[in-house]
Amino acid sequence: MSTPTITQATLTKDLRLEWRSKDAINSMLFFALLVVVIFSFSFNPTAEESRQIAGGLIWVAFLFAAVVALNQTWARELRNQVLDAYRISPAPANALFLAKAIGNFVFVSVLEALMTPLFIVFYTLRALGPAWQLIPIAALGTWALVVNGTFFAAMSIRTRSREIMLPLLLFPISIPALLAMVEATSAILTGEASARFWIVLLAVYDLVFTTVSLLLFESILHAE
Amino acid sequence: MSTPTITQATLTKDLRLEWRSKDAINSMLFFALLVVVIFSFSFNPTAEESRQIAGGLIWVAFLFAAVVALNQTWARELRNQVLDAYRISPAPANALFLAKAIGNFVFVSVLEALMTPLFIVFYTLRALGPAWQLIPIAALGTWALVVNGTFFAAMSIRTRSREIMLPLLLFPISIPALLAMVEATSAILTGEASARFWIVLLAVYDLVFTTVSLLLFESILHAE
Amino acid sequence: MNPSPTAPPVSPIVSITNLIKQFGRFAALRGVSADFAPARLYTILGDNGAGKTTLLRTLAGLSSPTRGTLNMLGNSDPRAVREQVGYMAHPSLLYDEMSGMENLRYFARLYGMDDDQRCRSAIASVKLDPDLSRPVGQYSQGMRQRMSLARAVLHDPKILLLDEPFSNVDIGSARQMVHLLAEMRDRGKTIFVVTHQPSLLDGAADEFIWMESGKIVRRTRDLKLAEVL
Amino acid sequence: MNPSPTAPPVSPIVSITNLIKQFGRFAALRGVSADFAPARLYTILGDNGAGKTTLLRTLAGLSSPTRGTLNMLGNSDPRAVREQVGYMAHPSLLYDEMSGMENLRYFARLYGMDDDQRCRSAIASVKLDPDLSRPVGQYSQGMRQRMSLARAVLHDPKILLLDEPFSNVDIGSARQMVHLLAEMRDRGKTIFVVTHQPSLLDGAADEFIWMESGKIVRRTRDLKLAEVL
Amino acid sequence: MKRAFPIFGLLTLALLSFALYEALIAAPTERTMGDVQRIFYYHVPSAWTAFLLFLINFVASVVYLIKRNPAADAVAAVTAEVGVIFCTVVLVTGPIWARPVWGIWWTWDMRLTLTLVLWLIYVSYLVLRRFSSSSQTPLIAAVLAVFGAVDVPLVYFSIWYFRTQHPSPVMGRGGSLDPRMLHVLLINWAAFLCFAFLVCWSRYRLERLEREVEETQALEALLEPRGVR
Ligand code: HEM
Ligand SMILES: Nc1ncnc2c1ncn2[C@@H]1O[C@H](COP(=O)(O)OP(=O)(O)OP(=O)(O)O)[C@@H](O)[C@H]1O
Ligand SMILES: Nc1ncnc2c1ncn2[C@@H]1O[C@H](COP(=O)(O)OP(=O)(O)OP(=O)(O)O)[C@@H](O)[C@H]1O
Ligand SMILES: [Mg+2]
Ligand SMILES: [Mg+2]
Repeated sequence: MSTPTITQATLTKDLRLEWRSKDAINSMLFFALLVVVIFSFSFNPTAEESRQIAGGLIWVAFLFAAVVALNQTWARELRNQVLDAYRISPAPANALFLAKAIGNFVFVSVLEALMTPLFIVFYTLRALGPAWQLIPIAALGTWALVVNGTFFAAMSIRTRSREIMLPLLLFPISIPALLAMVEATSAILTGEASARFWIVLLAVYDLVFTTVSLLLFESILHAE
Repeated sequence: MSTPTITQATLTKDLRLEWRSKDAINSMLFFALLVVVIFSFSFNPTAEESRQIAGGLIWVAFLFAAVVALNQTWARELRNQVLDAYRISPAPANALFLAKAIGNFVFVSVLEALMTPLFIVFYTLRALGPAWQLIPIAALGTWALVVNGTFFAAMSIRTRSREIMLPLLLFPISIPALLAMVEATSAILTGEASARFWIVLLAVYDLVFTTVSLLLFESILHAE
Repeated sequence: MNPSPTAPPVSPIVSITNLIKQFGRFAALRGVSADFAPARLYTILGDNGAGKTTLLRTLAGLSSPTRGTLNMLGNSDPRAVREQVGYMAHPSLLYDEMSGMENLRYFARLYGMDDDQRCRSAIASVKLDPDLSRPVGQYSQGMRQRMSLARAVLHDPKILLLDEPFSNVDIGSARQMVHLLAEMRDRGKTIFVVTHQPSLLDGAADEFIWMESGKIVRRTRDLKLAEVL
Repeated sequence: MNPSPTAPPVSPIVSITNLIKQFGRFAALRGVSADFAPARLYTILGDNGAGKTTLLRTLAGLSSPTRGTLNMLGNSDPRAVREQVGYMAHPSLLYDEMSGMENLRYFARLYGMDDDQRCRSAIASVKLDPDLSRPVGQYSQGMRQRMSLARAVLHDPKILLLDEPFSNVDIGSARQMVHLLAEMRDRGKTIFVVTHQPSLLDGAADEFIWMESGKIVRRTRDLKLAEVL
Repeated sequence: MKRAFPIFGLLTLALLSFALYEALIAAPTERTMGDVQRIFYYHVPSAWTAFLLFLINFVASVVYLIKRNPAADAVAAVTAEVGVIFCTVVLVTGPIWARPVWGIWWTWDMRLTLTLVLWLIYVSYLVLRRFSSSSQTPLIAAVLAVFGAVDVPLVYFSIWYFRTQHPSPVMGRGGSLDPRMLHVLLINWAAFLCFAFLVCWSRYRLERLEREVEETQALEALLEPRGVR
């Protein structure tokens, strides 16, 4: 009943199920294409301009795709009230939270992996700064979105009109993270400034909110 | 049992459930505000290049709002298999489709109506072309998004791996609509070109796909 | 398939011939043939997985047979006679967020009816309070079950398909529901009840139909309790 | 609350004192007090809406009492003894998309167990086929019901809370399930069964507990059928 | 206690009017900006008051999470509401001031942005309170409050580093501020604090009263004979 084993069990279970019905992934891919295409129509930029806005572009797209995914996080547990089965079991609450968060992290990362090349192609992006830094930025940024998203999705289970609730809770809290991601990305794309400060900020953000979530999730899960 | 009455009954039912709490409208206003704020954080409104793509930005924002709405279209009907109750009733299938489509249309339109002024303020937008044309464009464009979205959502209700590919296959079809919306909007904002062609295109597009959806929905609904 | 000992002289209201329903490689119905006379109360019995629900869903037109034909009210397509069929399923087919009355009002509209009185009497007939404002999602299981029955009989159909209407319902109310059904039968309705508590219907039902692994194996006039217990 | 006529000499394994549960202004439990001796099979009866499910959920630690205290296994917080409690609810608490075996395997992990053998025997004990690859969502209602029971007994808990385990289950299997329960009771388990088919448990149950509008109104040794029918 | 409230109310009224006089008449006119600058005496105090209230909200929420006592929850709810109001005042007076002084309604200056984000966070807090179903509201709200409070410093740093190309337009603190202006500012702030406290107090009493009413109603519900199911 140690947290890691339960986490792993839950995670594999979720991933297997998602894989069987490629529902979520598909809708997200669909969505991703939509976003990229509509932007590529909205204007076709010179390499220079696109560098200016690409950071914001990419991350806004990711943010909203993430919301779509996060809204489905707990759907499966609510059907047949399976969540109750977890609540009466001695398994630690945090294991469930971690599993869900990691699961979402995987999804959104996959999505990002799908979208990024599209963006690069459509906007002929070329990073003038140290491109490799984009990877830690993406990882940290995604986790920032996902850890809070998962938690708030769990909270909005207990509220009316869930789907709209999640962004209402998530967006304000995520503003600093979003700023950091966008600024860091553009800093690297344009190569004008260093992204170090933003990366540190992201790391701190992740650290803080992961801790808070782990501290408080149990009370949320067992809230009647 | 005429289509209009059933449509109206279903629509009012859905709307009543959506708006049971007076707060719904406030929460949507807040959502709109958040979207705009997020955007202005991601695309520095004072920067020239983001002003240029405002047309695209607005439509992406609307798209996100639409996605949030479309994602919950059929959720309520699936719980307790209420959809079966509809399927065994003599009520015409298209009434259900129209009700759902109109419902989504209302939802998204309200959001758009709330967001537009905010965008105008934050990005200090000024239409150089005939601004009034933006209204038919928004209406037609929104319907284009919503009618296909509702239909796709209905298809993915009974997702078997075979059918789930359908939205992705049909996706390219919705490109002309997106193109039209964005081009028309920017045409009017910049005042450089006339949006007439695009408006006509949108109208035709809506006509075609509404018809097709109405023709095919029955078979979708009664698919086992 | 031995033909029913009570083959009705009157023309059957529902007649099934060699009905087969397959889910992938698994056959839930394996050649069901039977005629059912109008104005009767039929009780369908059988072990779990015998195919009772599948049969009812096929009659309701919710799932189409893989092979075989069925004829209801002289019509070969169940969907053509939807107004005349009422179906109660395992899930409630109700909106959890709405009160019982709101639910029925909506479903009444689907059948082109628009009078509250009817909804109220439907609810009352299953011994619930039409003015209970609590959303159905907060009902107790049995209350939900009854409301679901109310939904099925709302438009007062000729043929009634009930899938385990008595499960989770307390015995007192179950007996009342049986009386209700018997009386509807007397008013000329044809009723199919799937249940695992046949003793409740002893006396009330005209015929008991035993299913086993996708087939009808026996049809008897009265329930020899010995056979079930 | 009249104290149980069979007030056990042994120290009670579950004791409730003046339990009150409110949903907003509505009181589902209105002062329930009772002691329950270990190694007994208790049957809880009552009309729809009497508060049976609410009581069971409170014992399972799923809903916290508005007022009053309860003590299980000498512990005042049900959540502290979760390993020792098994709960079967109206909904299946199973993943529709997974096969029965996959479901149990996962839940076994939640209880820190990881042996297939146990899952297999649990499924077998409710007379289902462990190798049935069909997802639970495609089970028949009764099959789902049994799988849900298998889930509840999987970790072999000391206290077992079953909410209408026999509904939708065919009589034959129901009787087998009763035997299973009786035998578990003999192995020292304390079992609470909510049901609307008390006749099934006649003989097997040690005590029948009648609930009415949120109170326990009667506790009797044997089931005078007259009282229910 | 009962009498203290109106007395304090009168005092606040007096202080407010005095502050008004001080701000509009007594205070020296600012050289460059002219009379517009007087908005300063409402702008800044409300900002500080809002911050203070949000701080209290955070503390109260933590207390609730630890002690689970409803009073703390009430305090949290009230301070959030009033805080948002004062924050709105800042967000309104700001632009009104900005327009004539900077010629624009809004700029992404760090202080402005910080206020805006704060406002967003606590509005979402209020939205959550209204939307969550009653029994869990306090807990969930408290949790969100913690998240929001933890977020503030991060917001601060991010914005502090953000879009530095915009020079912070706010005139320097302390030194450059005419002592008479500071004097008036402080008087106003004192008045605002009293006012805020007054509002919070009454809202708090109202909150508590509502909960008491609910309690008693629930108790009555317990006594009255069981209503309809
Ligand atoms: C446009 C919206 C505005 C917002 C949201 C805003 C927000 C704030 C906030 C939150 C504070 C208190 C923070 C602190 O004292 O550290 C503040 C203080 C102050 N603001 Fe504004 N402000 C706005 C516009 C203006 C304008 C146009 C002026 C005048 C040019 C101005 C001048 C000041 C001054 C003098 C202070 C107090 C001195 C100080 O604390 O440094 N503000 N403002
Ligand atoms: N959608 C489906 N896909 C695959 N198999 C199915 C599906 N629906 C039912 N089955 C199978 O068909 C068989 C008959 O199912 P059915 O629900 O008709 O049984 P039943 O007689 O209603 O049993 P119960 O009394 O438990 O409700 C069962 O073995 C079930 O697993
Ligand atoms: N979440 C809830 N909110 C409001 N009322 C509720 C809630 N849950 C149950 N109730 C009410 O409490 C009462 C008791 O419910 P409960 O489910 O315990 O009855 P029960 O004895 O299980 O009935 P059944 O035999 O039909 O399952 C019912 O009137 C029900 O409407
Ligand atoms: Mg069945
Ligand atoms: Mg119950």
